Amino acid sequence: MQWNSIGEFFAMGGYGFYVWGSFGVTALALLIEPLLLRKRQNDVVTSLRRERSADERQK
Amino acid sequence: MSNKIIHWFKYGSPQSFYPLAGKMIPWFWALAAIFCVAGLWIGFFVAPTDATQGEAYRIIFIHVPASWMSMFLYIVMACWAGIGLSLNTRLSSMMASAIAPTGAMFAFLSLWTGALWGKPMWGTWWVWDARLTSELILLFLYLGFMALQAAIDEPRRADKAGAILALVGVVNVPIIYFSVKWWNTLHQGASISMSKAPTMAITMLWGMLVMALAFWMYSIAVALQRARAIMLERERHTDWVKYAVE
Amino acid sequence: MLTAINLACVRGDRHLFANLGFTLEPGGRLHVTGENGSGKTSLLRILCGLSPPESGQIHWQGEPIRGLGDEYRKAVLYLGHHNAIKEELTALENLRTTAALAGIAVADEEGVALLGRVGLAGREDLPVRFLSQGQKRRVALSRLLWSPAPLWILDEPFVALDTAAVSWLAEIVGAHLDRGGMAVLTSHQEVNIASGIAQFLRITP
Amino acid sequence: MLTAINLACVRGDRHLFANLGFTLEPGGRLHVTGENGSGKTSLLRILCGLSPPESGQIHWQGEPIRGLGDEYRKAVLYLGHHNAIKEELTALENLRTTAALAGIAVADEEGVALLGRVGLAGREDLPVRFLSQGQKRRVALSRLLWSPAPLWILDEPFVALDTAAVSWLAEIVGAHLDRGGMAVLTSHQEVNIASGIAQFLRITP
Amino acid sequence: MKQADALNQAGTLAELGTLGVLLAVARRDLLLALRRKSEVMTVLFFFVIVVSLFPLGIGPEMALLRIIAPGVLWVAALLAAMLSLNRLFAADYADGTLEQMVLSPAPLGLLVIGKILAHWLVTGLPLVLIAPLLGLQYDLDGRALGVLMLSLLIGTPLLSLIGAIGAALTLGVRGGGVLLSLLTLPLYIPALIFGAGAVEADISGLGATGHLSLLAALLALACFFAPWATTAGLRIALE
Amino acid sequence: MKQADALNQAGTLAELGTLGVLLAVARRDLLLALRRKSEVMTVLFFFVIVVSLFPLGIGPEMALLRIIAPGVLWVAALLAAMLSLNRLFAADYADGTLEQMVLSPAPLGLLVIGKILAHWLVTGLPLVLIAPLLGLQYDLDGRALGVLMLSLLIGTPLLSLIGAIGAALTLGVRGGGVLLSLLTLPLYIPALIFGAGAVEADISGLGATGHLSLLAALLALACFFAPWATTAGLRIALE
Ligand code: HEM
Ligand SMILES: Nc1ncnc2c1ncn2[C@@H]1O[C@H](COP(=O)(O)OP(=O)(O)OP(=O)(O)O)[C@@H](O)[C@H]1O
Ligand SMILES: Nc1ncnc2c1ncn2[C@@H]1O[C@H](COP(=O)(O)OP(=O)(O)OP(=O)(O)O)[C@@H](O)[C@H]1O
Ligand SMILES: [Mg+2]
Ligand SMILES: [Mg+2]
Repeated sequence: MQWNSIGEFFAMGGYGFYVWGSFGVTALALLIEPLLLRKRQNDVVTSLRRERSADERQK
Repeated sequence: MSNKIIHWFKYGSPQSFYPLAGKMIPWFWALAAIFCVAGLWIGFFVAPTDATQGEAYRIIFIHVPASWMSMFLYIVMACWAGIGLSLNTRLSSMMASAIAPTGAMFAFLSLWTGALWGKPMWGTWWVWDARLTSELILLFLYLGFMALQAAIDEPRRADKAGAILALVGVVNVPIIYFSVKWWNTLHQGASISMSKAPTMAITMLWGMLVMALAFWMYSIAVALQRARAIMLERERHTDWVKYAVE
Repeated sequence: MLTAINLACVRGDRHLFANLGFTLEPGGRLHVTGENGSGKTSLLRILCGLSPPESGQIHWQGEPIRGLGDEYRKAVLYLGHHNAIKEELTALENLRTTAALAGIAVADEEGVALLGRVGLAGREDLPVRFLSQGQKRRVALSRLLWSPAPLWILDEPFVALDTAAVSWLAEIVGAHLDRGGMAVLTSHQEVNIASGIAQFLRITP
Repeated sequence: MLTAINLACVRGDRHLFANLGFTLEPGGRLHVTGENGSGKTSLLRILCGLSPPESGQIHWQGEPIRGLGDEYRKAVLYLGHHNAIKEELTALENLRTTAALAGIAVADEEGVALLGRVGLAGREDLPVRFLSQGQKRRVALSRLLWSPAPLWILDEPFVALDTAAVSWLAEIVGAHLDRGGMAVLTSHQEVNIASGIAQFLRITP
Repeated sequence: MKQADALNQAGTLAELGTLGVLLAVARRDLLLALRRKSEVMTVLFFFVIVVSLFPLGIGPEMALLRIIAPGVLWVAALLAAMLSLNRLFAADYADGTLEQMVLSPAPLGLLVIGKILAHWLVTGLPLVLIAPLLGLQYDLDGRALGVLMLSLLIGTPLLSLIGAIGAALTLGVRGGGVLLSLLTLPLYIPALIFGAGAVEADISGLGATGHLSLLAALLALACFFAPWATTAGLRIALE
Repeated sequence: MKQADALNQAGTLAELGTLGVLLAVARRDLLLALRRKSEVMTVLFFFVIVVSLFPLGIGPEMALLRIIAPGVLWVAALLAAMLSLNRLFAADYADGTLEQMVLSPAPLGLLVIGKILAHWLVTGLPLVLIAPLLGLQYDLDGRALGVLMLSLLIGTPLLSLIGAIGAALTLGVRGGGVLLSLLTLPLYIPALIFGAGAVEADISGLGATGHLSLLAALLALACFFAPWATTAGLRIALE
């Protein structure tokens, strides 16, 4: 283990901006994509449910 | 034998694939998470500091896997699209459209992390190097595919048009790569070259491989999830969808 | 002989028709009727092979048209809502290139004579852009005069024509049927074709 | 009151008509007839002020339309061979923007109601490109339902409409005449408009 | 128009003011742009791709690229703006909407301004926003990027305004797409010279204010002049 | 087709061979291009203007201009070719001619080749012929001008062929003009690199044959592949 403190870990030997900029954006992208997908899925499902209950009311 | 064929066709239709995908997704998420933690651990705590690049080299643990994925996903996407075009199977085309955004995202991440790496190492965000340039063009090809599909309202047409574009792109990607490489070597002397990176320590290689696995599992999970949403949207008027959303 | 079996057509989320079938023998004409948007044009495009049906088959001389390719395309003449003429070219040039597309060479004098028969004498060398709506339609209809295709598929051919031209067209179609041709037609106007065995197919939602 | 005095029209080297004149009073309709290419469309465009006549004047409420500008444009509704609708927009969006062009705001529900009256209920939100030929014409005709213009100039309004829609349109025009409106029409089909004082103007070469 | 009001069948339909009409036209065009999904995106991508093509044609040396950067970026912006021009009125012309606009009681100039506004929002503004990113590829520094953005911010509305004149004049002239470029490109040259000049002046330390204020003066002139010329062009096209 | 012959009313009308149909299609497109007067001229002028814009954006130093000349000329040729693409099939699609082509008994691939041929004759060939004149503006010497012409002679048909794929795929996709550039420009890059590369290699004394033969290889590949993809694209567009 080459890190002596948390601060050193985040400083990344002076390259903190670049390293955390890379990892941060990657993490963000990999988090946002599934969230957007979840929303998309939920939107379809709710609209389908709404349609379905409308159908049933008509019958 | 015949049993197997029936089996295959059974999962080739959206209506049986939908629940199957639903069951598979959590497993791929779990695998992705495990590999990701392992990869990050190797990347930050096992791998030593690089002699010439200091800590900045740690970007490699996402940069290289992201680059690999962006290229790999394009081929997978084109395969699905080609199958969809020739066999006229809806599911294959849906998989192709489901992969594209994730592939584009990895291409973007490759560019982004590469740029953030280039600034401290080369002193500039960008150079017109063969690999960088062809990665940029790969991103354009992804975006072209997505824009074309988005611009066509009828899904069937969008699938086929996208498939042709993807296939043409697959023929072109190697041509583009080699042309750019040749162009660059003719122009540029020995100024900067990525292949001059230090011979990689074995731990580094492991870290990259594990992270690549994590990204791969992530891609499968996300692609399946997106494919499920696409199935519902496109087939919303069929009976199986009505039961599927119970 | 044209046979349609169990055709179904879906556009977007709308099922236009299903289980539609008919048989058209030489000398027969099929009038497709229905309200606006009932699916007449969609049916005609399916019959031509331009778009695939959702389900069902179309047979020409007993064989499925998917497999016939060329041979079927040689046998079909399709006239759609659009005139398929180029506004910048003259009527004569349009006629000649349309014929060339079907593999037929039309000499200048033959072309002039044909255009005279559709009532465009003296306007052969005017760019089509200057012609009136009905005159444009007549240029498109001139194809009926040289086409060797036995099966005519005509979508609203009478639109924009004046009464004289309407009865002229009815005669042309009649003569085609008399020669053993077939025709599939749509029209919201009354049509008086004397010859051929008429069938009517009403598309209802 | 619309008055045309001694109108003449020349297209290229062709004199379409000359010395053409008429007076249209409130409640009156003018049927312009003639063969294909006789000059009906040309006349209607001149009446709108879209193209200038070779010679002659057009007066609206006693004043020459050249000087009226705005005021005349407010009074005229022109429906040509083209539908003047955007294929990418939905029927509802087309309706609303056409109305906005005429300075009229149509709320969503009003728009839906109007489209329902032209027989497009349930298709309000489909891009017009997907509609059938007749349905597109209906979208264009929906302008007749909200326009406050007293003078309607309609070029072949019945084209592509099915029989139900043709008689619906005839009623609409009739109602407009009953309210004191005026209409100039062309049509190659028979038209049965019950109301208004009819005049017929045949353009002969 | 008493009579007209009497004939208003719907009766309750509200009337729009002048500004309302302008906004309605602009909104319709924006709607159209959004409907043809990815439309906004594609003008942008065109810009991006053209800018990226040059290094591929010229070679990757950064020193050289830095020198030609302002010129390339501005020429690309100009081409991107120009390419979107032929859609400004063509569709309206083809389907008869333009006839209706000319016949509409609202002043035609107003409708034209609405359309130009929408055109800029769809094609000009995105270019301004993405330009710095492309400047980075050519290794420009922060200050130069700022000047680049500013010059484009003043310059792109100018391009839309001038382009509208060309679009109106070439309307209905078949195959007018390229004729349009022929007409507008010469008119674009002052914008190009001052725009690219501003960035170059900044890079070479001369200060960009002179160029920028000339550009702004051109914009003011065009605002005044272009709608009038466009309107005239449209009327001629329809005659 | 016995029955069909029996139905030939005109009786005497001659039949055209396959090549005849191809030529008829090409001739029609050429005729159209000539009819829309100034069409050939305007593609040319576009090329000329883009090439002439650069010195305005970049500055007049001859040494600099000579270095960027091959790149600028090739990028301009590429843009000019691309701009004319959206007219390749769009008009035929809108007025129903394309439906008739698909329904024509002649193989669609043949008709497509005819159209591409006409497109090249109208947009590619003139560029090849005018290029030396523009090269002079950038102070290229005689040999380099020869290589430039040769590279364009091999390269422009390639541009037409690849572009046809994009044109077919974006057909009926409204607002497809810019989408078309998005699709085709990335595919054009190898042509650009080898084309501009040939001229640069010649200028720097390395010899252009390598680049030129690669360009020719690409052309051969495209001749084989592009008509197929275009045909498939057209069929999809009409479905
Ligand atoms: C925007 C900038 C960059 C882009 C688009 C980019 C793109 C790529 C791509 C596509 C690959 C995979 C290629 C292959 O496996 O054949 C790759 C690998 C790699 N990149 Fe980058 N890169 C960028 C910047 C950098 C920088 C600045 C460095 C380090 C100084 C770097 C170091 C590496 C290394 C070490 C590999 C893997 C080793 C190899 O396969 O040769 N990259 N990059
Ligand atoms: N994507 C879609 N979603 C829903 N409905 C659609 C879609 N595309 C087409 N339609 C509908 O399909 C029908 C197509 O009709 P078609 O053009 O075949 O009618 P038609 O019988 O020829 O009518 P007309 O007499 O007006 O020419 C229309 O009713 C149209 O509204
Ligand atoms: N440049 C020209 N040279 C000669 N004749 C011309 C020229 N431009 C137009 N014409 C003729 O002028 C006439 C214009 O007719 P118009 O469109 O007004 O006819 P219409 O009565 O509306 O016919 P339709 O019933 O077919 O709609 C046509 O006969 C056309 O051939
Ligand atoms: Mg129809
Ligand atoms: Mg007319």
